[in-house]
Amino acid sequence: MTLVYALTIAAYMGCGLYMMLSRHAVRMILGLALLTNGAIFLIFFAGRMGATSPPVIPRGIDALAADAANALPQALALTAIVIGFALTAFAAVLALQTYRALGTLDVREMRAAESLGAPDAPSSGRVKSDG
Amino acid sequence: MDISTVLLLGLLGSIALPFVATATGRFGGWIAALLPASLFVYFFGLTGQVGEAPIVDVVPWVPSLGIDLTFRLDGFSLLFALLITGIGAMVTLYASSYMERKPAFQRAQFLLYIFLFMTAMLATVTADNLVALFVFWEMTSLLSFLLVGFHGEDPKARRAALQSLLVTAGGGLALLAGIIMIGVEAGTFSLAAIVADPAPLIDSPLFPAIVACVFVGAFTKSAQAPFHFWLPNAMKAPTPASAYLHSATMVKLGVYLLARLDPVFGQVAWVGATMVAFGGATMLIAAVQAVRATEIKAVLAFSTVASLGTLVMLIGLDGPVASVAVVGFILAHALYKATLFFCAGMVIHATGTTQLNRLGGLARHLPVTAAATIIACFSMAGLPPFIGFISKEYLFEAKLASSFDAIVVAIGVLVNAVMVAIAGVLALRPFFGRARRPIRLINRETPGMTIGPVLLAVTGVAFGLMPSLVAHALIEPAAIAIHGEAFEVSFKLWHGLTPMLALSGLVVVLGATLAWYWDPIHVFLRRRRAFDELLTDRGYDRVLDGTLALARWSTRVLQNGDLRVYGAVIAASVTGLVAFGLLSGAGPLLPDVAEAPLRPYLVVVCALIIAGTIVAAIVPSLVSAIVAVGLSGYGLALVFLMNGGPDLALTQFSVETLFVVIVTAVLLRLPVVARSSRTEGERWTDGVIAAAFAACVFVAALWVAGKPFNPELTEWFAATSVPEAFGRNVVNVILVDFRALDTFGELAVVALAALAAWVLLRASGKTSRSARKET
Amino acid sequence: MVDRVVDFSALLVVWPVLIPILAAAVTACLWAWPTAQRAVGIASLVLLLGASLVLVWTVASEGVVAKQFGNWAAPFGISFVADPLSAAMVAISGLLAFAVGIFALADIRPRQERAGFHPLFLGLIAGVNGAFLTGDIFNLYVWFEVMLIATLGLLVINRGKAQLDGALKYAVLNLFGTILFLIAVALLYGATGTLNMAHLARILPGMEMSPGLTASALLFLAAFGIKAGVFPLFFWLPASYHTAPIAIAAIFAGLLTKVGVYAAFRVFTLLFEMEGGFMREIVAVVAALTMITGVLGAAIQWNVRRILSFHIISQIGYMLMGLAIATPVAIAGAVFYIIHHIIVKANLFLLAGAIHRAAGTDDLRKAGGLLKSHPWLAVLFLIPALSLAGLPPLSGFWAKFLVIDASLRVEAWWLAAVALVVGALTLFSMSKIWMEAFWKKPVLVRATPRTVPAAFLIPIALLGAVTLGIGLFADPFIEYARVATAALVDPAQYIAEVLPTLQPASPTGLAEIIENKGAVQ
Amino acid sequence: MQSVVLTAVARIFFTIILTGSVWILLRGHNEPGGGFIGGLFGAAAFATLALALGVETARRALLLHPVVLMGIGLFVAFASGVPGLITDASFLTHQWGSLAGIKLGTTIAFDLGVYFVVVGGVLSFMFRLFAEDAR
Repeated sequence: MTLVYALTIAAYMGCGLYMMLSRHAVRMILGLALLTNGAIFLIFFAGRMGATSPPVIPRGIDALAADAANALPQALALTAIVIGFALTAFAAVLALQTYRALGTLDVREMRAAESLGAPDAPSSGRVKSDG
Repeated sequence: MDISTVLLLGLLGSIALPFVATATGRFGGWIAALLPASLFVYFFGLTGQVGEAPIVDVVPWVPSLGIDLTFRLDGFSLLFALLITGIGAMVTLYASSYMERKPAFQRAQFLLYIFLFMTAMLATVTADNLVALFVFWEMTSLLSFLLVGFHGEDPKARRAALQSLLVTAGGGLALLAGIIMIGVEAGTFSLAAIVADPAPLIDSPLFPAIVACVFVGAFTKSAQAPFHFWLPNAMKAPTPASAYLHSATMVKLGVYLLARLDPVFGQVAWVGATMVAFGGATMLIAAVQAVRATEIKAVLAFSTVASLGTLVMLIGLDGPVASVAVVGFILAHALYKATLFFCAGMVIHATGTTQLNRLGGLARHLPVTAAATIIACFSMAGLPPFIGFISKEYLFEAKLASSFDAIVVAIGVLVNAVMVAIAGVLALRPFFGRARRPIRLINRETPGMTIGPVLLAVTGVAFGLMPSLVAHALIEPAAIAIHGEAFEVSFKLWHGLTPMLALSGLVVVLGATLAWYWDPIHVFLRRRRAFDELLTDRGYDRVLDGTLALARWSTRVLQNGDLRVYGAVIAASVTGLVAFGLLSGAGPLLPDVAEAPLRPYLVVVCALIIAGTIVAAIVPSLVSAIVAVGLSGYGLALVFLMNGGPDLALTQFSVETLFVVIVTAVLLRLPVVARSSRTEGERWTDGVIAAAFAACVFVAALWVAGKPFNPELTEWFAATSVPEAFGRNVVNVILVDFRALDTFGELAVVALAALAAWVLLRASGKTSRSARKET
Repeated sequence: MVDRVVDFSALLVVWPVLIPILAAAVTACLWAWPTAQRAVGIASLVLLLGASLVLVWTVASEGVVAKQFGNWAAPFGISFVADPLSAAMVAISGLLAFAVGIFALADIRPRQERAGFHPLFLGLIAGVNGAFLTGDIFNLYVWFEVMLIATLGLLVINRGKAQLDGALKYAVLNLFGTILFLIAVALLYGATGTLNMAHLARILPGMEMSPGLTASALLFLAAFGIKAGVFPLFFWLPASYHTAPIAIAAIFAGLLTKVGVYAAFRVFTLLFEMEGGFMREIVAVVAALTMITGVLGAAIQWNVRRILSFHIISQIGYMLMGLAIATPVAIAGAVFYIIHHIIVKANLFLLAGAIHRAAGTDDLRKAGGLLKSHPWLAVLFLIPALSLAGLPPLSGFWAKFLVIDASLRVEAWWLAAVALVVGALTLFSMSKIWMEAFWKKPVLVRATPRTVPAAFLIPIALLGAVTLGIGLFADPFIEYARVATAALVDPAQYIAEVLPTLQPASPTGLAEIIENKGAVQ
Repeated sequence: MQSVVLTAVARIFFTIILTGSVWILLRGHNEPGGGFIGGLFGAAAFATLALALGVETARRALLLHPVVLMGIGLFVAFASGVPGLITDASFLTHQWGSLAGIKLGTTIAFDLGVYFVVVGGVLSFMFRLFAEDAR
């Protein structure tokens, strides 16, 4: 099963990165969402998979059964899911506003920031003088 | 008073006095001149004491790096200190008249720079610790920058200022490297200690590097070839500043440092030879350029460069006479060159003309200036009975006495002949020559502007006639200080009939001839454009332009504005790094994974996830891509659910839903058609990067899973959850108790993200007022 | 549970995070009252500055302070640790937040306040301080994300075209960076089973560097590299920093990249070693290229803020030099460099704001004449500008002196040469700003010269005074950097404060643990 | 357009989902659930209301501005850690006591903070996006 999980993680990573490298803002964000999912899966995977019973202690017992799933990676993954969601959702909204402001979703056409004070033709502030 | 206290007082005075002085009106200049004058008196009072032993004043500064503010006043430092403060006083007086009509703010600013420079300069020549010396050294470079660009509205002034800063401060950085290496090798930064025990430096394998770095620092500061070009350009500074910084004091700092280190460097033959070579080259270049120059200040500047070259050459020569020659020449040069600059400034101030060939007949209008100029020119030409004559005699004696060939003497004769010619032209032409056009006088001589040149010129005569005034008090301690050991110094006017006298005679004859044929030679050389290519700052321009072209190129390539390229470069670099790390390790690429039995449902779910991601990546429609992403997310929730993570599954499921809802809501407001944004080639590139990245994560994940797990934390949480944290859902207990801070941070992320989105999606300011009110 | 010793002094370490985050919550509650938000913000910044200074003083006099959240013993709960380095970082960020907070009084307009400036700004400070203080690698990830989202929110606060454009680039590339971070954490957790950095420091030396751990280390390096803006991962920085309002850009410029550098120093001294393999060579080459590309990028720009943005990159290279050389001298130099640079770079951004206010433009081609109209601004500009270029006796000189000294001592000639040449080019950029904005005749002629408000000048002067102070009285700062380095190089005290009960693990420690308890697979 | 039936149905759904969300919140410490998932359900309740009856109605039902709700949530979570500061000198050390035989702790306050922040956060996105539709 380990190989299958690892392959799934790899698929998340590869496809996510491939999408992130697109020039379309929404695709980029979808790619980031996939990458986040892959990373979350990796956390879960790193805590070792295999157990099937949830880490909930039944009443009357004080400690978790030995065959219960590892709780810590679940807590970490849960935190990461929420954080990842918050950021990707914001990024989606950001893409929307960017489209409204710049009229495009193609990052090649987004030049508003980097054209500020951009260098121009030869300009060392030099004055030609002889002697 | 300690030297450090005096310097501190000097600093405070430098900051306060300019503003006081400019506020007091007419006599401001005289008040301001009190500062350098009183410093001069202070140092003058130490003359006798220094003749016996150096005065040392130790102030701790950065002991952890072995850096202190030790001030050590020996004969050589004292000579400089007297020149700095003495000429400083003249400059102050002179500048106050020179800039009389300028606004008070500008006058105060100028005096501030001059005083700060003076203080920094004093500190430089008295500092014993090389790092401290460097600190003040760079300050002088900076103040030179501010003074050269004093008329910063003029683009040429800005260019000259930048050039002087880049060359001198940039060279200073090389010097810093040299100093650090000296510190590493010698174990100390103290000049006195290094000179006392030069063995560790000379034997060090780093010695050539140290010499090279110090040379770059000294040569840039003292305008030696190939860095000589900045000094003539620096003449954009107001004339008082030129007189002070760019002839009498600052540019001699390189010479000062070389002389200071001569007891170390002098022990290795090639070091001296290098100095002679560079000094000689500088002398020749400067001589040619001086004849080619048209502006009066440029002529002076080139003659200064030639003098600096002479000094460097003298330091490179061996023997004690060279030390005397260095000291004598520094003194003589400072006296006559400052005078000449003052007079040149007077001429420019009076006529508004800077071109030498337009001037003439000024002796009537500026009699005092003319007299001072003539005296200074005699000294410069090396005619008796002026101090210049004595120093030149020593100069030739040093050259003859040294182990170098006749070529050194030949260069000396030639360059000195040019100096004689320049002296002749400068003394005669503006004052007694015939002006091409009538000259209108804008300003007249004022006491403030004439007292300086007259005093300096008279001093030169006095020292020439009575060398005993300075021979024992000043010259001898200074020469001994740089020679490293005591010797008998005879500094007198008449040496008898010696070879040096014959050479002096030859020089005068040659110089007179040159002066006679000045115009034709000047025009001839001026027309040779090749000199412009070789001897001016074209090289500097090329380096600067080349650097900027490189900068434009590299920035255009790297910071090209295309986010895909940014992402691709970053992803490729990261992937390459990780792949290199994984491949360079010994052992197999993939671990042996203890395979758990396959669970059919999960295999199907995983296959669905993989399919979903691939579809998302390749499908052209954005809507389909969102659906595919969402489905793969649900698949992940199922994987969690079937592996004992109900909380996680629930969260993943609801978050994925929410994400899809939000992205869909966003997409409803966007054009649905998304044409392909990548070329075929780019897609292949991205595919390869993505696949490589995925492979790296795959391999790393398998390696992690293939090793035994450390269950310490997990077991502790399982055992502690109920007894100590009173919760049965261990995941929730971890979230709200054991690792509550993570959740707390997560809350902050959610809150800030939502807040930012709330603000980002507010109605645009252009719509109705009600929309703005609704925040 | 371990006995609960009531030790309030250890709480010092949590205040630098709790104060701003509480203030962020309160300012969010006061959503409709920007004035009240402003009061809360300034009050909290004053408190924060005080708390940070007390912390650094305590650490300097008593050594490492550590605190477990919820009193759950390490490595199970989350630790906050202030060693000399993190305490210094917190103190500097406290100072900077205070100065920028004052500056913001005049720079941030009511419209931006209503757009959530205060909660976002305070959240950012909380994230930065959390990243400095946390002793838990996953918690570090959380604080990185707090920083990231607060940064994004602040970037788009005006919703200008350039800002949205810059923010999108920033968001995509930095999100990728934090995902890399998350992957690295996951791999590290899978290999070691723990997240506490002190615990990791004890476990990792006994483990062989399996490919999983190697990948984790390299991914950390990459993630922090993106955050720090090193070559060739820096693209997001010049694309975005110059677009934000000045107060915001100043805090970004001062703190954000340095968090990446700090994290790299923390992880690569405490967890992984720079020795062995190719790590040092790679970092050295990256450092050199970072210095060069950054300074070249700056050389041709005309927008003051963009020039300064590129200089952030080039200065990061100097700090990386310390990590590449990795001798104690070098690390001390880098630590000093970080402290110096935070103050100077933020101050330069504030000055860019003042220049903008005075000259009416950010474009150097249009500015001019400020020396005559604003002489004090000129003096205040020269201090950080020359310090950045490394001119003595300002703080930057000592910073450069230390790293160049370190590189010459290990005979890394080329690295020292690059550092020196880049210093000269930095001087070029700074003198360019000076010449164009202060010397040149003004291009845009105004009827009345614009005044720069006192709220601009006070923080600028404050930070300038600190720069000057560090320069003139460098010794205690260098000593402190050495103490901090000693604690980084030998983290015994760090580990002991976090894990007082656990004995140092034997080299086979983990293997024994695993053997005794058996794997849960 | 809004029929009485739709209004009534929407309000019923709203009440049910909201109550359910509180239940999920409260059981979280011992069973699957908790503040986060509860918060998502709570947000869904208001989202239902907003979809059916408009954003204005939903915002009125929420009583507070969503950002203020998040601020309060963050504040409540913070406040849940404060008793620990006083007694045990450590932030987020949860305190426990018994009330009428049921063990209660400050963890519930912390989870409540999570709940508020999630509701406020999700609704910030939702209200804005829905309100744009209305315009």
